[in-house]
Amino acid sequence: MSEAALEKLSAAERTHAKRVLETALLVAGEPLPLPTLKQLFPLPPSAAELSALLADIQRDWDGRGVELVKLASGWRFRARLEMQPYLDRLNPEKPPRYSRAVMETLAIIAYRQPVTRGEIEEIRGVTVASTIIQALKERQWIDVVGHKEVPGRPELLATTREFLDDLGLASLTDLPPLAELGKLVLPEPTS
Amino acid sequence: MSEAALEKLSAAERTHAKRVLETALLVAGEPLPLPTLKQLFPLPPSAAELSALLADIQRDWDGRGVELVKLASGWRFRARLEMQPYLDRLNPEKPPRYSRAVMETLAIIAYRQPVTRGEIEEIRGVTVASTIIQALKERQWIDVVGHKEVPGRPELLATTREFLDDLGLASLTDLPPLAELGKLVLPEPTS
Amino acid sequence: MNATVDAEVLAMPILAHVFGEPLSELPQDLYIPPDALRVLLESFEGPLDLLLYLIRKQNIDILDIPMAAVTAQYMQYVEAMQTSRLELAAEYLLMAAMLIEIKSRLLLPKPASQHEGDEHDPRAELVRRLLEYEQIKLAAYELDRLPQAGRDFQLVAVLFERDAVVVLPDVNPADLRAAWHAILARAKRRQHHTVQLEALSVREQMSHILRVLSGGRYVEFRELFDAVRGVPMLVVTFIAVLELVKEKHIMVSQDEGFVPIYVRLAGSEIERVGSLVGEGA
Repeated sequence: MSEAALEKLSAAERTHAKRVLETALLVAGEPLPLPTLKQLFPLPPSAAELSALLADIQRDWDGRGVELVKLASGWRFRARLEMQPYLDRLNPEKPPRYSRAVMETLAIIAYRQPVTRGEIEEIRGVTVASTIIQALKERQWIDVVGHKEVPGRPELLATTREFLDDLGLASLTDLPPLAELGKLVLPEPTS
Repeated sequence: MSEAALEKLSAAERTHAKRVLETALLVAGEPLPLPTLKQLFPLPPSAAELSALLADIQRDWDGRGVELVKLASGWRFRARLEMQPYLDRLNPEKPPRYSRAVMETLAIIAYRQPVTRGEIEEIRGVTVASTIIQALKERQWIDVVGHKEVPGRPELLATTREFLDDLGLASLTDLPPLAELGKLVLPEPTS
Repeated sequence: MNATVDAEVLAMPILAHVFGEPLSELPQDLYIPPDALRVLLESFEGPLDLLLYLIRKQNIDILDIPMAAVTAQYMQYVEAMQTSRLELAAEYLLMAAMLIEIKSRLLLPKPASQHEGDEHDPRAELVRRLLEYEQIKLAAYELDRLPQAGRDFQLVAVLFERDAVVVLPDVNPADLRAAWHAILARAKRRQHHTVQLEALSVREQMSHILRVLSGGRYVEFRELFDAVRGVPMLVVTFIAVLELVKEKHIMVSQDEGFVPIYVRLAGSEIERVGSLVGEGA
């Protein structure tokens, strides 16, 4: 985010580049990685310049209802969380939360990937319904990254970039850290 | 668009309402009519207030790559047409080619700017259709930088920054040098 | 075989409820009324989850599970479960078998002679699984608390009317150079060689063009040029066209930018509909 990177650009060039970047990010409909953002320009700025410009745009949006965030697949604009109550007024039917069965399956895939369905079942102690795997695949949160070389060659499941994008994460290391074994305490029941 | 409509709102209320409106319009993905926009607020502003706020947001976006427009079905943000060349770079399609007349006109403007249409015609040896000049102006590759002080005060045409951007040039001096053209020119007829 | 539980992929109550109301309403003793059992079954994700609940509820140190008490409790839950939701019971029964096995191994006298250092506790594997499951259960809870696109925040979607806009031609500096090149070449010829070339063939070419255009035909400008005949002929043709225009023999027109340039005989617009003029000039 070095400001020095921008010193080579004139104020007009900087304004122009920011306008192009901002527009592309607003219309893209998907996160845009740096190499794609570079393509916007016939004379691509350096990665350092680009990062500085993006940081600059980020600051421009300070205090507004939308923010520019860096996700796993790139940069994108999204509404801030605090705007959701207003937006919910337009669309009262919110997407449902996933069941615990789905979330536990997802958590095992996220933290233990790549993992087979059998391994998921072993951890959960119950069979994992195909519908759960299917739902997560359809959401494009998980996909098959290979097959385990054991009898039956079961699918090796892993999370996708879309999963990280949708949870606003830049990488798997940004997942909430796993609780240490042995120090586990369940959240207190409200009663 | 009466400013008076906003006088009832405090500066903070106005900022907040604008932030909510702007966010809703940026995420909507479809035009939002006034009645829908009203729903955003637990205490909806009047139609006049809403219109004034929207006009205010419109002004905020002056000079940026995206604009707030009022369509038949409501208000929405959309990218300005002038951003098209940049956005097209993201998903390049096979573009058509300009006619020779357009290319020659453009070349003369690029190398001989500022130049009048009469001078272009003189160099090319043929009349230059108004549509060619018009098309290049609409593309924002050329513009009028002044008027030649001769009878009729013809426009002096020059290439723009967008032209350089689109061709991947940092400045006019990066155009293929004319000196080299001597070598590239067709073989001498004496041969 | 646990399909009924798992099939409720989307319909389950939110996760927080699992730790909240549904569990808090469960009876404290081991008698489970039928209604509560339903809640119970839908609240637990399997035998590990149930076991974990029993252990946590009684504030037992997971590393030192009193197998007899926990197994007895567990069995009562499973028996209650079997009466109404038999299809769920298999995995629970498997766990029950495992608990009983652990318990019985704990009761058996240790083979004292060998493996003195090997203090293998039969509960170890169960503890490992319980801890691992609990870890994942917590992770799932945390994961679900992360803001989710579409659910907790919205993505920006500004319109870009790409389709409504004509795709503009691309130009690169080489194109420009080529165009300039052509102009220069033309200008050069005009300056230095016009007389000579004209003497050679311009008049001839003018006649040729007039013949091509006879009958009021519209001909595309570039069709008049035959590249095969070499550069000098191209220049000659071009000059011939210019000469014809200058002398008002032909009209060169272009309806709008980017469309082909057409050439036709001057004054032939009235004959557009048909060929009032005969073949051959």
